[in-house]
Amino acid sequence: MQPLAKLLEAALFAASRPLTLEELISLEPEAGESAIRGALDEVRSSYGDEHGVELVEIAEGWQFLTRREYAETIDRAQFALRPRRLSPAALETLAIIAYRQPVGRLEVDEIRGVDSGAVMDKLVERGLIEVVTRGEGLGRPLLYGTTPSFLEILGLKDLEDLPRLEELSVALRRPTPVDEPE
Amino acid sequence: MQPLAKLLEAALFAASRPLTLEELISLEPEAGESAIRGALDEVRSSYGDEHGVELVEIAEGWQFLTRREYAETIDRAQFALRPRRLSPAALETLAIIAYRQPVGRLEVDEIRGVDSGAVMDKLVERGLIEVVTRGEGLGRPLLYGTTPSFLEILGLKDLEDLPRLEELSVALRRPTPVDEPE
Amino acid sequence: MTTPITRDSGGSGFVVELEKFSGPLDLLLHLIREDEVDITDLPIAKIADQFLSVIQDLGLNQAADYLEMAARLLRIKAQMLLPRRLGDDEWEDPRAELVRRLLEYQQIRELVDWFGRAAERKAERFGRGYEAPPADAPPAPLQIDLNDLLSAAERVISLIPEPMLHRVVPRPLDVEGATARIQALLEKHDTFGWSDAVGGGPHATLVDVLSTFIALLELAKRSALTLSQSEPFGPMVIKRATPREAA
Repeated sequence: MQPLAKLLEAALFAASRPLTLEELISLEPEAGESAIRGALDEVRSSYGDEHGVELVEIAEGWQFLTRREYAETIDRAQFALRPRRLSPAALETLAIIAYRQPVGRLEVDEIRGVDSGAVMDKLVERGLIEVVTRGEGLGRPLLYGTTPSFLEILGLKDLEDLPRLEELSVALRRPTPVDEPE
Repeated sequence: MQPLAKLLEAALFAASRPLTLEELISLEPEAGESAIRGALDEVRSSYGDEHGVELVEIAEGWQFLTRREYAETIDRAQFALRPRRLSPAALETLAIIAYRQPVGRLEVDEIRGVDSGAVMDKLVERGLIEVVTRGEGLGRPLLYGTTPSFLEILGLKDLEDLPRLEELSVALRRPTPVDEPE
Repeated sequence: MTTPITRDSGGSGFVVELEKFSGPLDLLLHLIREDEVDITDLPIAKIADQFLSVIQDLGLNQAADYLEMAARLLRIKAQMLLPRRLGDDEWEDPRAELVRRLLEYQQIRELVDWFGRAAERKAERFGRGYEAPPADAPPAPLQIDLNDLLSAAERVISLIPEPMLHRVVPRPLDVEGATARIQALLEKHDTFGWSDAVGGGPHATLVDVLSTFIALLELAKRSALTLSQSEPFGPMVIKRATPREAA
C-alpha cells in the first residue's frame, strides 16, 4: 500500500466510529480529495476476499468490519474470551453474601476490611447476587442475596446445601495451604 | 490467507484488547494449538510493512495496533482516545507492585514512605492491579499483583519484559557526576 | 492541589515544585542530588537541617509522612553524635537503614522513568477504537468451584475477630399506621387539617409527626390527596383528590 493508504487504514482502524470522507481528508489536507478517494480504494481492494475483515461504507462513513461469515463464531466465542473464574476478592465477597444474606454493603465492607462496592457491582452484573430487600435503619440500605443462578453454577439444590460455617471453620482452619496463587 | 487465518484476523480485529493464545484456540477448538499458531503466523506475516496496522505480541496475547509513524496524525485528528497519563505516584506504586508482587499495602507504604491507599484504590479501579491473594500473619492482609492491562498500557509482552533490577544498577551508583562508572 | 513554591537556597538556587515530590524519600533524594553528596556516606546533620528547612518553607511540616521522616533524621543525627570507642566492631551505623531505603527508593524512581517512557511509546500505537455492541451470546458459563468458595469463606472467617451478632435496629417510624389513619380520614372527609392527620392530640410524639408527614407525602405522590398551605407556615390543608386529579 502507498503511505497515504496506510495512514487511512490506521486511522479507520483506530477510530471509534465510521469516518466520513471529509474526516479522512482532514487527516492529510494537502493530499486533496481525489488522492484520498484513490487511497481509500486502495485500502478497500487490499482487504479483498483474502481477509477476514473488510472496509465497508455505511451510512455515516467508512468502517472496518469483520466479514459476516466469521461474525457468528466470534460472537459465540465472546463469552469464552472473558475470564471465567472469579478473583479471590469476588469469591470472598460472594462467600460473605452467601452466608449472611440478606446483607448490606457496609457489612460486607466491614468484614472484608476493604471497600467492596466495585466487586459487588460486578457480581450483580454477572447475575450471582441481587438486591433482595431493603434493610431497616438509616437510609434503608439495599440488602443483597445470592441468585438462583449462583446455586445453579455451584450445582446446589438450595442454600441449605451450602456447608455449614461451623463445620467449615473447624475443618478448614489450619492445615489447608490457603492462598496459593495459581 | 487460509480460512483459519482469516477467522483469527477477524477476531483480533474485532477485539479492542489483546487476545491470548488460549482465547484464540477457543474460537476453533478442533483446530488444535499448532494449527492456531500457524494461522497466527500467517496473519502476522501478511501484515508486514505493507499495512498501517500490525499484529503485535503484547500483554500475554496478540493485538492489532496502528504503526507508530501514524500516531501524530491520528492523534491530531482526535479520532481515537489517547490513554490517560499516570501520575508519578501511580507509576511509583505500580513499579513496586510489579516487582514485589504479591505485595501488601503496608509494604508499598513503607517503600514509598507515604500512605498509598488512595493511589492503590485508583489503580484497582483502572484495572491495573488486583488483589491476588491474602498474606499470612496478622489480619491476613490483601496482597496485590499486576493485571494484563498493566502489561498492555506499558506495551509489554509479559513481566519478563520488565527491566531487570541489575540493569538499573546505574541508579545505585553514587549520584555525583564526577564518579566514573567502574 | 498546591501552588508551586519557589525557594532560593543560598547560591545554588533551586526551584522546588511541591507536586514534584511524591513523598519524603523523594524530597530527600532531591536534596542529596542537589548537594552532590554520597548516599552511602550521608552527611546526616547537613541533610537533616536542609530537610527541616525545606518542609518548613513548603508547609509540609503539617504532613505526617514528612514529619515522621524529619523525626527519623533528627534521631539518626543524634545517634551519630554519641561517642563510640575505637575499634568497636559492634557499632552499627545508624544511617544504615535510611541508606538502604534511599537506595531502594532510588531504584524505584529509575523504574518510574522507565515505566513512563514505556507508556509513552505504547501510547503511540492505537488499538481498535470501535467496540462492537455485545452479542446476544448465551450467558457466560462461569465456573465457581465449591472448594474455592469455601476457602474464600474460610479466609473471611479468619478475619472476623469474634462471631458477629446481628444488631437489630428497631424501626420507630410507623408510616403504615399513619397511612391507614389518613386513608380512613379521607373516606369520611373531603378536607381536614394537619392536627387531624397526626392524631394523638397533645400527646403526639416527634415519631408520630414524622410518620404522618412521610405518609402524607407518600399519599400525595400517589395522587390520593393534595396538600396546600394558604400562606407560608400557615396551617396545612389536606384535601381528598378528585377522581380527575387522581387520574
